[in-house]
Parts: sequence; C-alpha cells; structure tokens
Amino acid sequence: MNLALAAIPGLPMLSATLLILFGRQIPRSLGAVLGAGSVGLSAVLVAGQLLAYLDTPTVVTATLWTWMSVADFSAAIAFHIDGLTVVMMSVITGVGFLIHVYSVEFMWEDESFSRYFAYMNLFVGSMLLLVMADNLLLLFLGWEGVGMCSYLLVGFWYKNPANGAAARKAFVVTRVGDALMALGLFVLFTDLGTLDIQPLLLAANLNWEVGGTVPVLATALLLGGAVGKSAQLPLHTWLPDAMAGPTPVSALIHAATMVTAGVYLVARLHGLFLLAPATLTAVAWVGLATLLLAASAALVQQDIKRILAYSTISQIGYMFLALGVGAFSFGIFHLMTHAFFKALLFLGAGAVSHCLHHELNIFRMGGLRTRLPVVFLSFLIGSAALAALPFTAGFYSKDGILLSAFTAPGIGPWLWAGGLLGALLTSIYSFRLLFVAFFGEAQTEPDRKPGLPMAIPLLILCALSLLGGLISQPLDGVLPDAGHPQVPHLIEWISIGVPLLGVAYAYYAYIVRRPSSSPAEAGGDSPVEGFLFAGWRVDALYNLLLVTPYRTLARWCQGEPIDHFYNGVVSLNRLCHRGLAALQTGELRWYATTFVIGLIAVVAIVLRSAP
Amino acid sequence: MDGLLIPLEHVLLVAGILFACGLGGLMLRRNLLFMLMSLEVMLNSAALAFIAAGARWQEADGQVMFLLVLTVAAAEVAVGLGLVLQIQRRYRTLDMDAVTRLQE
Amino acid sequence: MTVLLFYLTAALAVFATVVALTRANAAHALIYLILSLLAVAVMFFMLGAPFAAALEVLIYAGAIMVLFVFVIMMLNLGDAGEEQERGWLDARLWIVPGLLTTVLLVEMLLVFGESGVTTSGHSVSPKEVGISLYGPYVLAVELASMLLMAALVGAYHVARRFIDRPGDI
Amino acid sequence: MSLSLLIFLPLLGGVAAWLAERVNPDLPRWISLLTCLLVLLVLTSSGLSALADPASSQWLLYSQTDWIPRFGISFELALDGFSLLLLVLTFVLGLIAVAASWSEVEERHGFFQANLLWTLAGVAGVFLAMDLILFFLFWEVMLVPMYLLIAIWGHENRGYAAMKFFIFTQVSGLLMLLAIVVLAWQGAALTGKLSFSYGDLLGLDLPPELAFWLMLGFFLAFTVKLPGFPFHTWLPDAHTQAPTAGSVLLAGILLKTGAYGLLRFTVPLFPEASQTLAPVAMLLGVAGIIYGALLAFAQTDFKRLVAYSSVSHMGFILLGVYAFNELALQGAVMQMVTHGVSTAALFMMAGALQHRLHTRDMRKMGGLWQQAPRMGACAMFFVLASLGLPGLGNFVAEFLVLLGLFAVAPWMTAAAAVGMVTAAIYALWLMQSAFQGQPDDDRQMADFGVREMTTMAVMMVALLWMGLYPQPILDLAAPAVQSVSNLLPANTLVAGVAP
Repeated sequence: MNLALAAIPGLPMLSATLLILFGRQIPRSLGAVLGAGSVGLSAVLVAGQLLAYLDTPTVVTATLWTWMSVADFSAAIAFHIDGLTVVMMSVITGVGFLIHVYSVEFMWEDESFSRYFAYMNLFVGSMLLLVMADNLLLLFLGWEGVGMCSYLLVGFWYKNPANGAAARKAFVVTRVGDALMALGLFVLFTDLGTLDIQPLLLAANLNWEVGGTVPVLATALLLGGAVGKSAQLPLHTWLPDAMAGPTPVSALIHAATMVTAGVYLVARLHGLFLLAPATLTAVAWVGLATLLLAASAALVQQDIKRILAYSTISQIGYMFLALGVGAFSFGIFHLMTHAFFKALLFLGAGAVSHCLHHELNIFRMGGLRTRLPVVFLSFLIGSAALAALPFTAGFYSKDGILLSAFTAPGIGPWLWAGGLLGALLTSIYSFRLLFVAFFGEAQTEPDRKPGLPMAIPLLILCALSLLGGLISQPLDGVLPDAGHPQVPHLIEWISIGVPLLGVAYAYYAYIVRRPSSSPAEAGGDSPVEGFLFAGWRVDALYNLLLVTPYRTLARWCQGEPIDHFYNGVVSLNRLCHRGLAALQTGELRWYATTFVIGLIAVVAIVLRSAP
Repeated sequence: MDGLLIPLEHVLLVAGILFACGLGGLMLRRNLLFMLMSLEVMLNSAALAFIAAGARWQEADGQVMFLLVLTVAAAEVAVGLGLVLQIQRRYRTLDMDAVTRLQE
Repeated sequence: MTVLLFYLTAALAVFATVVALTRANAAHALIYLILSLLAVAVMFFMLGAPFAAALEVLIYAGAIMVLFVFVIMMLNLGDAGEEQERGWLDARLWIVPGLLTTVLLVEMLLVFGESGVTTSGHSVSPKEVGISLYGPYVLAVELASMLLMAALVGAYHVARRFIDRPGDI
Repeated sequence: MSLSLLIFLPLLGGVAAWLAERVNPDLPRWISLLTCLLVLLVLTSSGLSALADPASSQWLLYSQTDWIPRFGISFELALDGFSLLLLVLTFVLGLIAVAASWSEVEERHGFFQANLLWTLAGVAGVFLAMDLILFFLFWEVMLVPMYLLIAIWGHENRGYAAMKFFIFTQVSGLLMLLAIVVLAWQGAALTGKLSFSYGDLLGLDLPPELAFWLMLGFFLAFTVKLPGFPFHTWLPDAHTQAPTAGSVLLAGILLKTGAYGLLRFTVPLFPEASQTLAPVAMLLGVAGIIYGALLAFAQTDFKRLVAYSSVSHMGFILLGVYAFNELALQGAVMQMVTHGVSTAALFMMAGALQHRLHTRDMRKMGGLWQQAPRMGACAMFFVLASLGLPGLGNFVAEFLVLLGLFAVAPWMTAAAAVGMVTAAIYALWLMQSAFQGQPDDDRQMADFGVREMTTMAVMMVALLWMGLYPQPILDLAAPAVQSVSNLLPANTLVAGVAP
C-alpha cells in the first residue's frame, strides 16, 4: 500500500531524475515515453485510489519515513488520502497526462526536449506531494517544489532574457507569499505544537476561540501564501508575465494545477479558517477584487495567452470567493471544471500558435474557424464553459458559487452582484477572443494542422468541459457540505442570463461591428484601455515602491559601506605612522638635538627620583 | 711630583662645560668637519672626568680609561675623516642638512 | 698659587673650545682646538696624571689634530666655504642649542652637588698605569687594539677611492 | 590516541607533500588525497566504534596528556557527535578541495598541498581541543596556512585580501586569548587550581560584569570568523581572491569554526552573559541575513556574490545559536553542515568558470547553459539549495532555526523571513546572469569532466540526503545541542504545550 502510494509522486520524480541524468543520451521517443508514460502510470494508480475511495470512502494514510524530529517537533514524509486529495490527484494526473501527451508533439522540435519533460515530471511529482501531504511541512515542500518547477518552465527558453525575468518574477513574487506562509506555519506550531494537518485541525477546534487573535493571524499568514501561489491580489502580477513559458506549461501549471494550490490550501485547512471569520471574509473580498480586476484587464489584452492568464486569475478569484463564503465544495468543484476548460483553452491557444508560426496576437489571426476546425471546437466549448453558458461544466460550478455568495450573511448580495459583473465581463472577453481569432478574414495562414497527439487531448478535454459539471466529487465528510443554496428564482435566472448578455454584446461588438483595424500594440487607444491593458498598472506601482528602491539601495551598497569604517581605522593608523616616520628626517643635527633632549629628560628623571 | 688639592666638583664642572660646548657645537654646526671637532671635544671632556676620578681615588684606572677614550677618539677620527673626504667627493658639500640619505 | 693656575688653565680650555667651535675657518678653529687640548693636558698634569698629560699632547694635540690638518688641506675649502660657514653661524640658530646645553649644564651642576671631596693630590705614575693596563685591563687593551685595527681598515676603505683619484675634487 | 592521529596525520601529510614535490610534481596531490582518505577512515572507524561504546556520558572519545602542567595546560582532546559531524564535513570538503585544486594550481604544488593539509589539521584541532590554550593554538594554526594559500596562490588582489583576512582574524583572536587568560586566572582564584581545561572552566560562578566582558572577547573572535554583520567585510575579499580550494575550505569549514566556537565555548561558558547579549546577537543575525542578501544582489563578481550569500546564511547561525532552544540550535548545526556543502560547491563552480573563462565578472558571462549544460544543471541545483528550497539540506536548517526562533522572538523571525525572498532574488540573479540569457557563440568552453562531476555528484547527494533524511545528523548532534539548550531552562519554553 505504502509503495503504491509512494509511487504516485515517485514515478514522475524518478522519470525526471532519469531524464536529467541521461536525457542527452536517449532518443526523443524514449524520452517522450518516459515523460508521458510515468505520468500516465501515476494516473492509473490514482484511478485505482479514486475507485477504491468511491467504493468505500475511507481515509488512507501512509508514513514513509520520519523526515525530522527535534525536541517536540516532528514531521514525517507521510501521505493522507481523503476525498479532497483524491479529487486533486485525479485532476493533476489526469489533466497532467493529457498535457504531457500533447506536449510530445508540441515540443518535438525543441532542442531541449528531454529537459522539458524532466521539469514537467518534476512538477507533477511536486504537485502530487503538495496535495497528498499529511503535514504542512511536506505540503510546503511540494508548494516550493512546484514554485521551482514553475520558475524552471517559465524560463525554459532561457536564451531570451525576458523569459528569465518573467521566471524570476514568478518565483520571487510567489516567494513573498511563501515567506508569509512559513510564518503562518511557525504560528501554528508555536501555538498548537504540531504541523500534522489532522491533529492540527483537532487541536485548533479544541483550543481556539472563534475569531481569536491567533486564529486570525495564523490564517491571514496562510492566506498570504495562498494569495501568492494562486495569483490573487495583491500578488497576482507574476502570472501574466509567466506566459513566457511553453504553452502546455501554462496549461498545466498556470491554469489547471499549481495556481489552484492556494484554493486547495484554504479548503484543506478550512477548519482553521472557519475559526477566523474575519480572514474568511477577507478571502471573499480578495477573490472578488481579483476577479473584477483581472476580468477587466482581460477585456483589452491582445495576446491570446495574456487573455487566458488574466482569465485564470479571475477564475481563481471566483474560487476564493466561494471559499470566502464558506462554499468550499463549490470552490473545489470550480477548481476541477476550471482545470478542464482552462487547460483546453490553453492547449487550444498552444495549437494555434503551433500552427501559426508562433503568432499570439489575436488581431493577427482571424478566420481560423475553417482552417483549424478542431481548435475552433476546443475554443468554442472552452469559451462557453468559461463564460458559464448553461449546461457546460463551468455553468454548474460558477452558478453554485454565485448563488452561495448571495446567501452569505450580510455582505452576500454585494458579493453576488460583483461576481455577476465579473461573469458578464468573463463572457465578453472570452467570446471577444473567439470572435476575433476565429471569425472574419484570415490575417495569417496556418502552415500545418495539429496532429493526433495534440488533437486527442483537446477532444478529451472538450468532452470534460462539456460534461464535467455532472461529476459529483467525493467530498462528503471532508469539506462541509453547502448543499445547493436556496435563493429566489429571480436571482437564479439573472445569474443564468447575464453571461448570455455578455455573449450577445461580444457578438455585436466583434462580429457585427467588427473593428476595421487592430488596436495599437501597446493596447488601447484611450487612457482607460491603456490602464486596463497594463493590468491596472499594479506592476508599475510595485516597480516604483519596491523594485526600484531595492535596486537603488543595492547600487548604493555595492561598494560595501561598512568597509568605510574599517578603512577609516586603517587611515588613522597610517596617519599616525606618517607622523612617526616624519621624525626620521635623516638630518644628523636633528638626531643630535633629539638625543640631547632625551638626555636632559633622563637626567631630570634621575634627579627627581634620587634627590 | 704631587698633584693639587682641588674640589672634585670643580674639575667635573670644567668637564661638564666642555662637554656642553661640544654638544652645543654638534647641534649648531652644519659642517661635518666641525661636528667631528665637537665630538673630539666631548670625548676629551669625558677623558678629563676620568682623570679627575682617578686623581680623586689615586688609582690608575682613570688613566687606563683615558687611554681607551683616546683609542676610541683616534679610531673615530680616522673613520670620520675618511667619510668627510668621501662625502665631499660625492656631494660636493659638507653640509649635513643636505646629506639626508640616512632617511632611506 | 698653583691652584689659581689650575683655574686659569681651565678657563683657557673652556675659552679656547668655545672659540674653536664658533670659527668659520676650519684651520683657525683647529688651532684653537689644539690650544684647548694643550690646556687640558696641563690640567691632567696638575691633577697628578703626567702620563696622561704626555699622551694628550702626543696623540691628541699631535697625531689626531695633524690628521685634521691634512684633511683640511686636502679639502681645500677656500674663501667660498668660509663665507658659507659664516652664513650658517647665524645668531638665531644659536638659540635652541644654547638653551638645551644650558639646561643640561644646570642639571649636571645639580647632579654633582657640593660633596666637599677634593682630589687626592698624589700623582699616579706611568708604572702603575702600565701594571694596571697589562693586569686587570688586558682584555680592554686587546679590544682597543682590535678597534684601532678595524678603524685603520675602515678608514682606508672609506677614503680609498678619494685617495686613488685625488684629481676628482 | 586516534584523536591526536586526526591532527597529526594531516600535519605530517603536509610535510610529506611538501617534500614529495622534489620527487615528482604530481605526487603532492596524491599524498593529500590519500591523507584525507586515511583520516576519514580513522575518523569513521573510531567514531562508529565510539558511538557504540562512548568513553563518557559527554564525550564519545577523550584523551588527555600533560603539556605544560605548571600553567595547567594540557593536550586535551575530546570528540562528541557534534564535533564528529564537523570533522567528517572537514575532511570530506578537504577531499573536495584537493579535487578542486587538482589542475588549477600551476606552481609550487607541494607547498600548496602542504598548506591545505595544515589548514585541515588546524581545523581538526579546533574541533577537538578541549583545553582553551590548545584551542587557541589550533585557532592560529589554521589561520597561517590559509593566509599563505590566499597570499601565494590567490588572484589579482591577493595581498590586500590576505592581509585583511589575517588582521581581522588575528585582532579578534587576540581578544579571545585575553579573555581565555583572564578566565583561567579567575577560575584559579575561585577554585584554587590554575587550569585551562574546558571542563574545569564550565559553570564557574563568575561576577556578571566580568563574565559579560569575557564573553564579549569570545563572541567577537567567533563572530568575526563566522562572520557576522558588521564584521564580515574581510570575507568577500578573502573569498574572491583565494584559489578555489582556499575558498572551498574557507567557506566550507573555516567559517564553521566560528559557529562551533559560539556553540561550544561562548554560550556554555557564559550562559547568563550570552543571554544578555542575545537580542543584540539576533539583531546582528537578522541584519546579516538581509544585508548579505542585498549586497549579494548588488555584485557583479561571481565569487563575491557567493561570498555575500555566505554572510546572509551565517546570519541564520547567529539567530539559531542565540535563540537558545533545541530546535533553533539544531537548525544552526544543520546550517553549518549544509552551508558548508552548498557554498563549497558554488565556489567550485566559480573556480571552474574562472579557470575556463579567465574572469569572474558575470557581465562577461551569460548563456553558459548552452555550452555547458552539465555545469548549468549543477549550478541550478546548488543555487536552489542556497535559496533554501525544501527537499535540500539548507531548507531544513533555515526552517528549524526560524521555527525555534519564532517562539522566542516572533518579530525577529518575521524580519529573517524577508531573507527567504531576498535570497531568491540574488540566487536567481546569479543563475540568470551566468547561465541564462543569450550565449556568446564565439566562446568555447569545456563542460564539467568526470572528476568535476564526481565531486559535484557527491555534494548533490549529500544535500539531497540532508534535505530528505536529516535525522541521523540531528541525532548525532542532539546530545551536544541539548546540553546547550538545557543551560537556560527559562528560555527553552517552546511549543508543544497546548493549554
């Protein structure tokens, strides 16, 4: 049992090690088999776990070895598999496997084929560790591990310094969140004496008062970590830039799995968050603010991947909103459906750029509907699910979130209204993308069509995006069941209707009144558009407040200011030395004179001492 | 013949004055030749002090010491005058303030 | 009477020394120095050290001073040197050495004090000196001889190139 | 017996290596390689047997011989788990240093290897000596050969760097000597017996005022060596100018002697006084972490960057030692070992680059991954270790330090956590400017060969092992650490006591 569980993250990691060590010696096909196959095997093992769990929902735990044990602290390399974990593992390995298969074709011509698969496998392994971890320290290992893989993959094409900058930004910004999370772990351990998740939740329930200072502090720090990893306000700025990596990477890491780790963390530790209502409310507001900001920014982007990136930020905002109002299962549900349709959209975008000479600007595409039908189908379904059109997967999850938000006490209607506005914006930007890129006249001719390794994952994800809403997650007993929220029918109808309104507007704006010329490169002709295009200029603000001062400070300190002090001591010494050396003039008469002075002094001393 | 009965301090005073003169000359003069003469005067004054002490206790040691001082003076003058010639040849001056190579 | 003579000689010695050390002309200075040395020799004699007095005249006033005379002759300083020397004897330069020597003299006076002892009044014969020299002081004599030897070699070495090529001047 | 062997073997090996150069210039490095291996063999065999059958409750092995009995000075050596750990580190890094210098040194091989081995002997002595005068002696013994290593085989500005290193260490060392003598003198006044033995001086009832000043003498010596902010300025110069093997030894081991001294001497000899100083020491630690990281980011010289990263990492040790609880102390011990390995590896990397490119200036590098992928992968590994990636040893160390510290000084912990971010900034910047970016196509550069990859692999495996299964190391150090943390019961109140 232990071995089977350990093999789930272990296989991809083993494969990653092999690929790093021997990647240059083995042929590409073998690398592909190793890379995709190991994840596939993992997926099979996960499927076994899933079936077992569906059959009899029992928690499985396994301890491999004691990681470290000092004084009262101990942490083990141990797994804890319950419904939530199984769902996450299924998403990670399932979607992950599809993306790996897709990548085989996508990356076939790249010179660093095996390096790519090594990183991807490492990522899958780390992500699995993250969700399977039985204690927060192991979770943190996975947490940082996926961050590292994200760094490696965003900067995969390292020759372009811009990619390196994006990768570093992604790592450093999330690292800010990680530092906060680490502090959260310290608070938890100091107060509760353990980092094992289950005993921790138990101890918290016993020892913490609802709304006490420590719970709020601890959860707020954990939220900091979640916000960093899940690209929420105020640490969201890294995600749009992270699109510098290969597109399947964006699909896997920056859409389906890693960025939802924050959601997983909050859901996993919901017991703590429920004890800190203030933090939970903050989660909801963070989610709402993020989803509106990102959706409005997505409205004016031109780079297909940036649109999707902002869309991802926005969708995770929905998940946070769900978590914030206590609808944890809807949050996880949206996580899953989002993984399907966003992976689909990203892979579709990858297919477009793959076939279109790496073109990413949607205004230089056009008319792809007939030229790349499979991709068009993917985008159609993906956009529909993203916009939460009825009966797609996204519809069920997002509808649940909106209605749950409405029922939240006090602030509910406000959250609902904000979420609704977000839904409107979502449908507008997603169909804007679809209409601009796939309808109208062709601007660029594709030079090939996606082959089977790319098409099959797309089609599977299409099916999942359509039907994924029907999956019922085995989350009973793991997360508090919100049930289907009871709201007035009018609210339900409005929630369903608004996205359709958005589609209609997009149709009017981009098909009927198709803009004659593409907008300026810098995005936006008006100041408002420019503001939105720059993501509300948060980046500029951070540059001004943090990056530039840090660089300036570093430049000032470059020559080691502390050394000035020691150099001062040295100079003083040298001065004294010069003073003494000046006495040695080399003039005989001066020596004679000093000799006499000394003689006088000696005689005087003799006189004084012996009168 | 017998010597005189003179207070020892008076002889020593004379020796002291001579020594001071020599010292003053050493400090005052810039010419190496005169500096050497000053040294001679100082050595001589020391010799005088020895003789006085020998006379005080009626011992031969004072005169022995005078002899040694004499040897030292002779040796010093021989080398010193050799240096005078050499310096004059090399620097074209006997001004010791100009010859400050000792510093290095 | 002879005591008075002693003080007169002492005064002469001091006077001759002071004059010798303040001359601008080296040859003149040397004459005064010889005078001073001769006066000191007289004092030696009066103090009961005839052997020392004889040596003072022979070696100091005789041999060493003659050495000086030779060197002065070889240097051939002339009138220009004398002018220069006069310039160096500026009154202001006297202040510091004068002050210092005065202080030293005063200190010496204090050290000597007023003990009231006088010289013995008996002379020490050359014979006693000789016995002492080759008795307890034989090592010192050897050392002195080595010193003289070294000085001889040293002086020869230092002055050799000058002697080799006197035309350099 | 085996303890003095640990010191005398490298000493004699050094002499042999020196002499052997006359026979054959290739011989010295083989001699030092064999010497290191031999010492490791002695160390592990005697260490293992002692673990099974310890000499006393405190020491695994102990030996004492009279040396200068009149002054109570003896040749007293002792080994416990903590020093065993550091000795293994010392000689493993010694091996690695020999490997690093294998083809780098071009002149006076024999004397180079001799200095290398003498440094090792001095370090081994420092880790073993239990007589304070003997300790001081070894403290100096390790200093002089290191000075020569820098001054003779260093780079362009070696004279300045070596002199700075020497003066800093020497001045602080003299303060320590003063403190040692006064301490022993005071001990004689209290107990009636003049002795410099560690055991005799422990637990003396010193006047608090005096204890504080004596503690300061020790503290300064060790903090300069560590080096703690603001006494660190010798380190970047020394590291930058030293030959690769010198940098490896300096970063890997010599800095650890400072940390060892703090743990072994400063705190146990003066517990109360150390507690008084703790806030200041912690502040210095935090300042070092952030300042080191900031300056590392500002550098353009590969080695200088790594050197400043050391300053940053050593801040954690200062924090760990002065938090006075087992968690943080264990973290500090871990940091000593892991930093030794990871930084040594980075310095080897720097040395390899300099050997190939004849520059350490990162502005002249860039895109090296293209030409040397193996090197790039190794660099990436150690850079990630250095920034504290979980799963690698450094994370365990930093995490334990901060975890222990949090119970004592939450705000300090928060400030130190900033170091997690700043470390990422400089570490990734190093990676970017050296290995990523546009490669220079005209440049020809050889990738790592078998010898270099072997040493790198050893260090990688070590870091992974320490990151994933550090328990053996923690267990080995536990007795020493516990005896320190038990000195101050009031301050060891850490979590675990849920009300």
